[in-house]
Amino acid sequence: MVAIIIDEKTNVIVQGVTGNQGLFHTRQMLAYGTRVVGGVSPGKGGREAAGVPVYDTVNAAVEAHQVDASVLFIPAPFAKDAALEAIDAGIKVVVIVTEHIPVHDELEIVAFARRRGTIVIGPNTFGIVSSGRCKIGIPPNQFFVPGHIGVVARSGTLTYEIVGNLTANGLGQSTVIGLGGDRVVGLSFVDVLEKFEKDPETRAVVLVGEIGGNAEEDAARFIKKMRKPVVAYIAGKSAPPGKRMGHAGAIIERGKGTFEGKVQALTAAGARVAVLPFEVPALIKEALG
Amino acid sequence: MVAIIIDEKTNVIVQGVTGNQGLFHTRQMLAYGTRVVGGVSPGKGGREAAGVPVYDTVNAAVEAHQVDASVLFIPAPFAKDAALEAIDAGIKVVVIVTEHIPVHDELEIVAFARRRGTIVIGPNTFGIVSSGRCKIGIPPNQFFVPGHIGVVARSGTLTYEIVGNLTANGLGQSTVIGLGGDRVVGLSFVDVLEKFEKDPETRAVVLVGEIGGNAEEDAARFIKKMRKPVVAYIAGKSAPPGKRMGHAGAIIERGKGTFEGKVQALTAAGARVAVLPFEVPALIKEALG
Amino acid sequence: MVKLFEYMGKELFARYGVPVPAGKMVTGADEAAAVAAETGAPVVIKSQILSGKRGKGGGIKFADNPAEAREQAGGLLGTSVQGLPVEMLLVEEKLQIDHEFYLAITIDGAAKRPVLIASAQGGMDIEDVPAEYIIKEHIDIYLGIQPYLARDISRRLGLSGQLAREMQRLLPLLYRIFREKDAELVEINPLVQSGEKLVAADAKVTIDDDALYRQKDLPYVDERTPAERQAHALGLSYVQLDGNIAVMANGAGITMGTLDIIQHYGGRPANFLDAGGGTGMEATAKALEILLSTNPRVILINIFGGITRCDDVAAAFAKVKQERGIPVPVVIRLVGTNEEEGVRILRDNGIEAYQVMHEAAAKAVELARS
Amino acid sequence: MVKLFEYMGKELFARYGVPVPAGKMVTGADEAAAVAAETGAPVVIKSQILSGKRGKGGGIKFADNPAEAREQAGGLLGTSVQGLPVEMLLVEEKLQIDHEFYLAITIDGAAKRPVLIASAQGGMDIEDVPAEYIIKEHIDIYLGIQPYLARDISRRLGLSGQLAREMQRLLPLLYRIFREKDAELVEINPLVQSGEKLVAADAKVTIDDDALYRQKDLPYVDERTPAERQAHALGLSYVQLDGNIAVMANGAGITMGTLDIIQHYGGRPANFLDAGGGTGMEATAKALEILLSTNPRVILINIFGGITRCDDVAAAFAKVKQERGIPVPVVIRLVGTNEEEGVRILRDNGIEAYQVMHEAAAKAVELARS
Repeated sequence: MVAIIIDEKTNVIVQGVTGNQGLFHTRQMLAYGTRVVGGVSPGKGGREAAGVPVYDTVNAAVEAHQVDASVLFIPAPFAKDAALEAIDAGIKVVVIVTEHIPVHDELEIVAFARRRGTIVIGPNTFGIVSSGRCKIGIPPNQFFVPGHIGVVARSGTLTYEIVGNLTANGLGQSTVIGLGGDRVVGLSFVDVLEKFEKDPETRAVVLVGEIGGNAEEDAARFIKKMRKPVVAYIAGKSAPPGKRMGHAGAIIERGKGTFEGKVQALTAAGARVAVLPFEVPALIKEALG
Repeated sequence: MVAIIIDEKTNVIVQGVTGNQGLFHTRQMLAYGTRVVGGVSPGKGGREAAGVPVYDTVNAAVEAHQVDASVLFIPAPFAKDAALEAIDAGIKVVVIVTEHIPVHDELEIVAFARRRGTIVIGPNTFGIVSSGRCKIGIPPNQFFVPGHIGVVARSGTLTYEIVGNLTANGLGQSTVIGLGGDRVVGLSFVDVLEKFEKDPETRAVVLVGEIGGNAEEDAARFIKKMRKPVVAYIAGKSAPPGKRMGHAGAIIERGKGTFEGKVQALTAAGARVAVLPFEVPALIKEALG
Repeated sequence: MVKLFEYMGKELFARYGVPVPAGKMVTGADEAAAVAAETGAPVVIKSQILSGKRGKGGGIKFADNPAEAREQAGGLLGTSVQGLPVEMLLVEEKLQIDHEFYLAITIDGAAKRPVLIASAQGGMDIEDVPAEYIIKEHIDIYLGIQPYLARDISRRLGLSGQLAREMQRLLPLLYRIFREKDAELVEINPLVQSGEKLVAADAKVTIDDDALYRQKDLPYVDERTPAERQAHALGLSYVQLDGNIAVMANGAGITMGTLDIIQHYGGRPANFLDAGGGTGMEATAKALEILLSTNPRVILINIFGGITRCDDVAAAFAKVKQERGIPVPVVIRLVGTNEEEGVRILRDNGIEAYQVMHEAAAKAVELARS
Repeated sequence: MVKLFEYMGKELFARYGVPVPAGKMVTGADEAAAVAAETGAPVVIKSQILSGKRGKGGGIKFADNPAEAREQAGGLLGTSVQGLPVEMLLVEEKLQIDHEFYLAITIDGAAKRPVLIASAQGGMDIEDVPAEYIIKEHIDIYLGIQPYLARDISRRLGLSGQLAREMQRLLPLLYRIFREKDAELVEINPLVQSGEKLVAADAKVTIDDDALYRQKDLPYVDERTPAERQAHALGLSYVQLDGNIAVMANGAGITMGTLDIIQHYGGRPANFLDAGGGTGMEATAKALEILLSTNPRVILINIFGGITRCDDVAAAFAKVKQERGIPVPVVIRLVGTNEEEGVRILRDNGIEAYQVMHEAAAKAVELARS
């Protein structure tokens, strides 16, 4: 594999494939070129959905196919069970698109994934795109083109915005990963930065962060040691303290997780910080010389 | 380390050090030369017992000393908590002498040890002796002398009997390990046989088994691949079916776990099987040529 | 995240066997006197508001007898403490305070684990306690707080004897509340040592709002404005702000980014409204109505279609415009999934969509000024 | 390991919500008729004995009406089935049987995990079901049986629709019983499909006797002989056998080994008595009394001192001999901790201890013959 986490050989199943979202995005993923080999929908095994076979359980799908990754379009109250099912079936990459999963359920998902050595992307993520090879999740297909910029983000649409800007400026992407907007998610910035730093395909990294928590500050400590350049954009400069800005994690509490603190940490670590999203491509070009 | 699991540099703490058994065996271990660096007894921190400092919790002991192993002399109802405590404190070898621990508690102990990469010896074991270097557990000191025979057993006193016979016949031991007599214990025969096979000090292995379960049959499959000779003795030839002979595991159920089945499996795997315990030394000498 | 008033938290504690002072919530001065007579004076009278600095703000009073309790309660009710109206009081026995501890369980997002925070320096804001006096212990979710961990925490808090046993009983209860009630925070500050007993003198509990569907029996305080409440019922994230440019975007990050750009260009956003990843026509239409209900100068819609389809958003906009009219200027930026169809629908309704986010924002700021 | 009678197991099932046939345990024929009248005929009348082959042994009867139930119950009570006395009957509704499943949860000692065993070929001994029809699934003790696992088991059993949902409800309940009751085995065979329902037509539950101290409310059957019971109360392991050489040793393995050697030399052991690892004086004395109570020809004591100290055993022996006399020959082998002192005490009491185990055993066999 030359890419990180997934590539063009990754076999994917869709949990919740017969729901509206599942069906729509299975078609979109297939259109992007993702190898979707099957779907899971309890009680609907034996049918077809979006042209792929449907199974009653993940185990049934795994008995029939080599499965490398699963993506969940499962309502929040049932998402924990579906995630545990995928992890227990031995699938090594689990992408959880679902939002509003109770945080205690997320603790259980992440704990089980850690025990089994499973990579969990999300919850509350747009997913992961290995540009031109494989898309697992929900981003619109047209903006992602192959290239050498790695993108890691906490938020979804904002990332499409930035990726669209990159693409419009001739900067294709190696891999684009959404960590997820919740307080407890499977991957951290550092986990992904480590992979980008080692990935021969990636020449520079864009980090899309936001206020709240200390994920960006943790990332800054790692960026200090990185050889590849990092450009960051942090959303939420204008957010008032004590208010949760959409994402469960996006809240400034007791003076922690502020925009200023994050920008300062990233700048001190040698990252270039964009003030507005559309400035990112220019900073990347500057960084790459 | 030239020995397996423990050696003369192993620092040991005793959980339940202020009880009768704890105190007696701490003295015995110290007399054998074991580096007992402390003991644990909730509510009795700050005292001394058998000349070693007593701590309230395992964490307190670990803060004060490098601790490599712990041995539990803790009543059965509290043994699970004490074992989890030792494992959670990062101690890498936990010897549980206690018998009559509920089997569901044993499931929890073993599951946690597996997650943390901890070696659990027992429950319901005499412990482990690295002859002439370190004794953790309860065997009488005088029978264990350094040498090149590895001994692994399910039962305690029977092992002393056999080790005594070995010593009397000029065959010292490298390491002697009691797996424990319960149905669920931390180590299997195979775990220990693997270590003996790799241990440069060990030239031949004695396996002391008994009726019930299929641990000896599993061992036989591994013995087939071993280069070092194995001599086995199986207790319980005369036991009637359906009766639990002392050990929770020692019961012949529905024609499984019989003496004959085990002897057959071991013989077919190339092990020499002694009919009576005192025949073991002669078979070892024969095997070593 | 929803919060519980102190009295709600204490009722929860009591159900789990965590000791709390004898007392009762009251809404009237006579009732306060009755509780004081019942529990026995002296009592403490605490304003039930969601603020950490009630004492300094004059929201906590003491009374030596029922008559005094009536007087103090009457003086508090109907007033405002830290800017919050006092409508309820907790009247409870005044504890003998021999020492104050701090205890909390919350979620450490970076470690992805629950974390127990304890200190023998309780009674003040934990942020003000020096780090060396704070015990932080991550909890293994598969084990919870086992007896051995409770013993070790007691030891590190310097407890022994009966107090240690009390602490060892209390810690697993606190963790059970945290887990069983989907709490984001369970905090006791101070946990008062009163003779040989430990008593929760305060209770701060916050609950994960994503788990409220399975915590139906739990009372909590709804701090949201009517518009926020309405938005939440529609599955939208809405935060009211004090500007005049109403904003709707799809995705928390891009919504924040849109507000940031408005501010960057000198404008003032009226709200944060994340229409979510997969918003359909109906929710989009309702979101528009919420925006209109706050009487903004301009509406800025910023859609980068992923799950959300541009044609759905455009159709919803057209429907609202046709059905009820939209009396303020609207700037729409629309790209992504089904973009062409969306742009066409808007054009049919007399609106030219923007392609570039900051151009749309700049336009909205300009319109708000004019 | 202690066992529950079928009716006890079914009462347990019912408390957890596992469906069982309507019925009741009775000890008299009239009572059986009354239950038949109450549940409605036809009924099945099942002898409550701890044997798996009750049907073949004639221990299960059917009755079409209360009078017949009285007659059949009368015919069973007081008889013996598979060598076991029939003192209790379970009278319950006769189920419509559309299919029979097998379900069990037990402990896999080699895997060190609970294991769920299920089969669509129920109704017969699971040992007789071909391996390809048996589902074995190890349970992660931190997860238990989650809904997804129950769904997958249902699928592998070929179930769908309402029956699948019933199975998915049942499996986690069975696991809860297994864990909460410290069970070594929870078995339903057959689990009967009766229309759209699944009903436990039998119940086999065994409990870990090491956990009985925390399962005080659980009824169970005490299969032990009086001597076994007495030994257990003293913390000794005792199994009665049918020979004439009473044996006491310290440690399960060495006790088995001692019996093996006796048999090897042509003798017949009267019992298995493991005096345990750390037996003190008092327990040793009591153990001797238990041995004497079975009137053996010879007593063989084989002590290899570890935790057990030779001087304690010798002193206990001396005490019993002095206080009540020992009317049969005793052969003692004594080595290990405090051996010298033990040998001295025995010598003072006129007994020369053996050093070698098989020599002592040979002597005991010789004495038993003479």
